[in-house]
Amino acid sequence: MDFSLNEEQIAWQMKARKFAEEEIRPVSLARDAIAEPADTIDWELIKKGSQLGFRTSVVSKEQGGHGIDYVTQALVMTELARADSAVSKTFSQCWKWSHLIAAVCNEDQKERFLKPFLADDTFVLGFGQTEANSGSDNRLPPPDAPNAGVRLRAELDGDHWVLNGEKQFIAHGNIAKLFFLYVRTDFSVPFTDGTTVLLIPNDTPGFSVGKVYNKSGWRFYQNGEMVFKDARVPVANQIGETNGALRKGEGDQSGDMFGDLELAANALGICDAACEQALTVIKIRQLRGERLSAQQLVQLKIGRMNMLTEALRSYVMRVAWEHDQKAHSNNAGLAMNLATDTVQEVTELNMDIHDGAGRAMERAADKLARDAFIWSHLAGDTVQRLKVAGRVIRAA
Amino acid sequence: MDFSLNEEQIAWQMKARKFAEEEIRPVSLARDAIAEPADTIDWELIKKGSQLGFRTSVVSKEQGGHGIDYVTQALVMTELARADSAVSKTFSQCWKWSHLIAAVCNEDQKERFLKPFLADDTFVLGFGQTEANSGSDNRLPPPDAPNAGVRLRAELDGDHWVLNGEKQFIAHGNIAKLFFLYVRTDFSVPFTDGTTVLLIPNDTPGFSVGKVYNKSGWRFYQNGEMVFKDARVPVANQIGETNGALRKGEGDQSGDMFGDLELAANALGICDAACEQALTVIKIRQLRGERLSAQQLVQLKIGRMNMLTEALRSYVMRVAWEHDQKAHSNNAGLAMNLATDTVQEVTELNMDIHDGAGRAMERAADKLARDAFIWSHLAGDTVQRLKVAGRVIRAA
Amino acid sequence: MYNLQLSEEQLAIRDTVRDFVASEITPIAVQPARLEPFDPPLPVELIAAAGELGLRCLALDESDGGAGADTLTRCLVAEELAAGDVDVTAVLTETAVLGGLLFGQMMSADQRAQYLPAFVDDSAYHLAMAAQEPDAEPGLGTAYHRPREASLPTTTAVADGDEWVITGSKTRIANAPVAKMFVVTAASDAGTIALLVPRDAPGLKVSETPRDGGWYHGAMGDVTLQECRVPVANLLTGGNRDVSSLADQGSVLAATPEGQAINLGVARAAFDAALDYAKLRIQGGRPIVEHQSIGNMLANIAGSLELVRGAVWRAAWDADNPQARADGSLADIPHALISQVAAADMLYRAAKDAAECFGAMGVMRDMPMQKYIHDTRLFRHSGNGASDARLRLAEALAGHEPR
Amino acid sequence: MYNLQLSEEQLAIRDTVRDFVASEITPIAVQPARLEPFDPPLPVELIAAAGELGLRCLALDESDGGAGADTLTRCLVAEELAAGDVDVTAVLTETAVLGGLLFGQMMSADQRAQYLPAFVDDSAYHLAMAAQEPDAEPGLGTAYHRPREASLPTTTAVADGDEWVITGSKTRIANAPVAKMFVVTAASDAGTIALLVPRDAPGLKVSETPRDGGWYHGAMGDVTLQECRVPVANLLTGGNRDVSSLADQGSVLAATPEGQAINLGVARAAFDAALDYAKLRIQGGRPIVEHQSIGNMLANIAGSLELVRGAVWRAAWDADNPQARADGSLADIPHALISQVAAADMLYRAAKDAAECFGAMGVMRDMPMQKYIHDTRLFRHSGNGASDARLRLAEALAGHEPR
Repeated sequence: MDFSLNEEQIAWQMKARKFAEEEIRPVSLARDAIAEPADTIDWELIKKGSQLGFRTSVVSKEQGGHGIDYVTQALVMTELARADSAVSKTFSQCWKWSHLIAAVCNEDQKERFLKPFLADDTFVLGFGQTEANSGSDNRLPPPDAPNAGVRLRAELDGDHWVLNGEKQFIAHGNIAKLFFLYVRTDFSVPFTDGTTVLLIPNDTPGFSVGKVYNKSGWRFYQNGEMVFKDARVPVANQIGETNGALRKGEGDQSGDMFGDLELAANALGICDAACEQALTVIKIRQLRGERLSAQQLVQLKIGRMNMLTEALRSYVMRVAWEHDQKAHSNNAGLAMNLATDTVQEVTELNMDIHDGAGRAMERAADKLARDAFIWSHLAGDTVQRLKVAGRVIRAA
Repeated sequence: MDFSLNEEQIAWQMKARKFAEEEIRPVSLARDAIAEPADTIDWELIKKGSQLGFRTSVVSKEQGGHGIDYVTQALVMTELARADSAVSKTFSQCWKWSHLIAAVCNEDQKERFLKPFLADDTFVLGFGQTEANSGSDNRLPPPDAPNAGVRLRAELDGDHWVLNGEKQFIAHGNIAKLFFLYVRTDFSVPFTDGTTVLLIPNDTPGFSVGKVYNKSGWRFYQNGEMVFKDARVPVANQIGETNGALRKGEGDQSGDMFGDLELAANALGICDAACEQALTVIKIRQLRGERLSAQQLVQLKIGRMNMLTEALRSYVMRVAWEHDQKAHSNNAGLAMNLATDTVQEVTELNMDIHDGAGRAMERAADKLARDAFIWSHLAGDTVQRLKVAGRVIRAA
Repeated sequence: MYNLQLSEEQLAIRDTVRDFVASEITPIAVQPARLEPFDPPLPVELIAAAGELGLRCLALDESDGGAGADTLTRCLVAEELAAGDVDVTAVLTETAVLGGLLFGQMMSADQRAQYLPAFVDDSAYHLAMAAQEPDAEPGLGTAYHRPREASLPTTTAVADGDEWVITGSKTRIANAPVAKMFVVTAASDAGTIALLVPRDAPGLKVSETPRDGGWYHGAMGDVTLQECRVPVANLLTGGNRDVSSLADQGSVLAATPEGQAINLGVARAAFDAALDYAKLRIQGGRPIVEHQSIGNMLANIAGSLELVRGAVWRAAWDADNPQARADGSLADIPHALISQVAAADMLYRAAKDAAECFGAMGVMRDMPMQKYIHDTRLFRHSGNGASDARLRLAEALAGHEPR
Repeated sequence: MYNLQLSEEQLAIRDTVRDFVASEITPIAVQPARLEPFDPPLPVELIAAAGELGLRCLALDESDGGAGADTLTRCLVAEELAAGDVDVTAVLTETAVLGGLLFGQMMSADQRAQYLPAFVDDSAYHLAMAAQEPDAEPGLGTAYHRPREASLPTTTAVADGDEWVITGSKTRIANAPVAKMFVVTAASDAGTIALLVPRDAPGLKVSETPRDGGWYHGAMGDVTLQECRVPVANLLTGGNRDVSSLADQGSVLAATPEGQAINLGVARAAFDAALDYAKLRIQGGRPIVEHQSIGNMLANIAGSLELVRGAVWRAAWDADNPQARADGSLADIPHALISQVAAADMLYRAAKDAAECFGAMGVMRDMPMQKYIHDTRLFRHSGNGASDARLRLAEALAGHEPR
């Protein structure tokens, strides 16, 4: 049992903290306040972070990246999220699919896609699954509804797949230079047996970006609609077997488990920010001549915020360690679910502490709560909980 | 970062699990159902556990004990509590004060008290602080109420302290062979500056056991009233300086922090038992021809129980590791507070899962919830939370 | 016209019961023997004394010798009584509610003539609904929003000359040990029927359910019917009420406002005790009610009690005033289920928080607080629990008609 | 006699407002520009149209040209309106409630004669309570259960001949940008007084509060008074109501049932949207309302709405019927605080859960769900928040009399 970090882990943590403090935090609230959703991203910030290694952190050293371990990944995501959760997610979204490139792409694909990804500070990655009528069904495939799930159609035409359909709510849908796309390649079977993954560069003919989504939180983090009209993708861009995208084998090491850890670690950063804001305000603000910190109810809230946050940190670090050990358990999913409850309660308590007649809510406190609500559908709605609970029950 | 256990830790864990399964679990529900509170303890069980080392686990090897580290202590408490939380506490209550003997007793005292403690399988330890009008004030000393706190009076008469007064709600008050007793030795100052600790053997003249308390949970664990009438205790039994009991120095390693870890680790064992009961019943019991496990609401409860339990486990192990590192933080107290919320919610969810018209609640599920309510005043009432929150705020 | 004023009669009944509880019930209810979960004696004398006050016949029409109490008034009484002793309340309320149903709605004129006088006159005459059967599965479960197969009781009733012959068993029936009359549901050629079965009918046996840690309130027993014979005249036709609407649980109170009101009374007793104690107990040099943390907790409990009371009273009034849904004064949703869910969740929490104010005394078996927790916990897990009630509510919201 | 039936008039007003909302307000309220938190335009035409319907003068006596609506009726209206547009509702309800107070209770006959005709005739005539001052500390905090020092406004009023000269500033005053008449509190030689200050009084200036992410509803502004002069006749004597009881917050609605009813209307709109969507949205081969997990959540929301509605209506009726506390029909505790706490906690949760049913659509700014969350969150953190209300409730429970 050892909770200590090694020197390399601490070095990355400190580098992330410095970047977060000096570069992200100063622009975070202003970016959040930009009304037009496509304008909230700050490419200069992305470039700076990329040059520090945050975009390509998880690509292995042999392949030209930094090869940081999962514990370090969790630390970095938390530190970045402490300044701005959406910025942290913008970077880690690239890691999510970097993991996938390393795990499942063939050498040709790595050559064609990994190299430009490494070379270009503005090259971010995306992943397209959700569609208008294929949302939670993708997460919790219903065994008794064969028509559920991915419906974006891909048909083989010589050495190309021809794509028709749309994807909705796609992270980085409007800015990524490369997408991993789930397409339906067999409609005669349930989608879990009829889906294929393709690599789609953003200059693919027939692909266009639709609407850019205007979210209430995570505003820096881009999200768009993807439209495919007879879009032609070389079969050489196919990952794995046809119809095999969702048939997971033994010892699967794909980005999926990372996604659970990612949302838990990112939420932890928001919790840290909320605790920090709350501890600051209770020592500064006075009420009837006494600091807020003199009030028992304020103290109880501070205690609870820190209790929930430190419990989440303990769990996140355990999950990260398990990932490094390739000892995947149900813990990643459970920690992701917990992150939802924790980040929402902690940010709400922070707002409670900021309450006071005669003033508007602090924008910074408001932002944390808006960002935290994103977890509801990504990490903690009943579908995400049923999915994880199913694993627990099957494992018992 | 390393969550793995070493061989010795695993060995103790397995030994505790075996003892819990084979010896504690078979008698637990029957002991719980004994109406007379003084009769619920099973001395044969204590002897067996003592012979396996569970009573004297934390006394150092040099002193004749086993010297297990804090991580191992946490593991053992959890395993024993999984079969019966009150039995686990009966053993660990001895550890709590073994820590104190090791930390603060002089050689003469160790000779006189540690040796018989080690030699006698039925020698259990106690600690007396609470009094009728000195409850939460002891935990959260009010700076503006100098008369608060311990009032059991000790006056010096030659080489003896003469004690008059009563203690209430004292764990092992009716069965311990040796007590650590907080006595008020100066009424002219706040009790934090006027309290002394004495070692009191149970055959001290003038000491008698009053009422044995009849608790709704933790029934195996004894609790009694202590009455002192001109009880004479040699000054040689005094620990530390006169009036110095509550003046904690730097790097204090007394039982206090262990107590926080203890309640968190014990609660974890109850949570494990609740998860186990729930997972068992949902696979056995049917409703309208389908297993309970087929119901989404049951699944959500199972997920939540396991999520809360595993988060607590992560936090408990982190705290235990911190103790071994002598890196005391606010985490022990926060984990203790969290344990209250967790053990109560998890045991309530277990009862929810057991609901069903036409049958009584399982006695085993009922017992877990009754045991869990003990945490309210020991670990999670507002006083225990304010105490911990105060540490967080002062440290910030 | 919206009006929360209770009638003079309601206030008078409430005051009478409150005085009775203070003088007669509470002194006995707080004795350690009654706070013990394993085998507390049922205080039959108190039940009889409360019966003499009219609480057993509360729901009978005044012309029948009752108080003509509507559902809300019965809730007022149940709350007051339960703040004293939950077992006394459970027995009396079961009989009172069932009595109102039987004599007021479901019996024929002949049946009334035959049974009413003894019921009114005999202060030990209690009633029981023997519907629940072993291995019954009334919970919704995965049948949520699905067609549900009709199910018949396993207990059978066969006509034999001028008698019904009943065979079967019923389990965990409230009031069984003290009941002089049972309503027994059974499958017949004509589907489910209900029969009036006097205690002394040949072939009827009652075994008291072991208390075993206290997982029921009042009195409870199993009922076995071995070729038990009753006259054909004992068929309950239901009058203006469908026989199949009879509860399939072991108590008529499980999902009624009166049942929630009992729970409310328990939690209120816990709150009253905590508030009194918080004003007296000095720590930190002042009464603990003056500590923010304790005041905050007491405020939460008080709020919960008022919210639940509002829900229970609304459900009670709704039960007697269907016209209010028709004109849109009340939302057309199952208010009884809402009050059941709110009571199950909020009152248990209230009792626990109230007990927390007492520190270690909150867990002592010779003190009332632990019993309030136990009692509200028992309500929370009664029947199929609050989760089931929520699903039934969800079906109603969606307009689902169970087939 | 306890009765939850609404009067025909109440039902008629509710239906009228509901129809108006459906036809006039909702189509505009769900336009993306109005769902945007940064600078949504105040729909002044809608406010005027609702005023034409009588909603601005709701609380005036019928003889004064109003609807004579009691507190409960005003809550019904506020809930219906707010289910359409919370900003429209906030402006109208502030004016309606303050209008009732002023013209019904606090003005002298001369003042009424002078100001009533214009108020009734001018559909753009709004009212504002200018009491809250910068750096005021109305929160209880560590003053819980302690003696509280009397505090005077920093704004001063000095008599000068037949005029009052007022100097000071007021902050975050609801309706300030649209008000034609202000009630200004000020310290005078005789203690705190309240003065009627017309919009065009010399020396009065209003600056609109930047919306800045949407942390208020309706219209809000700061008011500065620089040697602002009004006739001595504009002193508000209070009639049968103590002037010092005027809210020291920026809105008269902060702790009133009408204010909670607005919050309730928002949460109800969220629930209605979620229920409709859950019946339509197919996943797993069937409408998601047929998934236990979604049904369970909807049942919880429906329960919360009913509990809060019950609490708000009880508080409303309590405000108009003090006799019910005297005779023990209602507990003698602050029902308005209970409804405030319940509304703050439960409605925010309800809106969040409702939005969760929509998946990613629940966070989109061009869709209503995120705005419902934002709006209920704003109510939760309005004024001093629910924690403060709980402490005030705790003081009342303990019988504490603040000095």
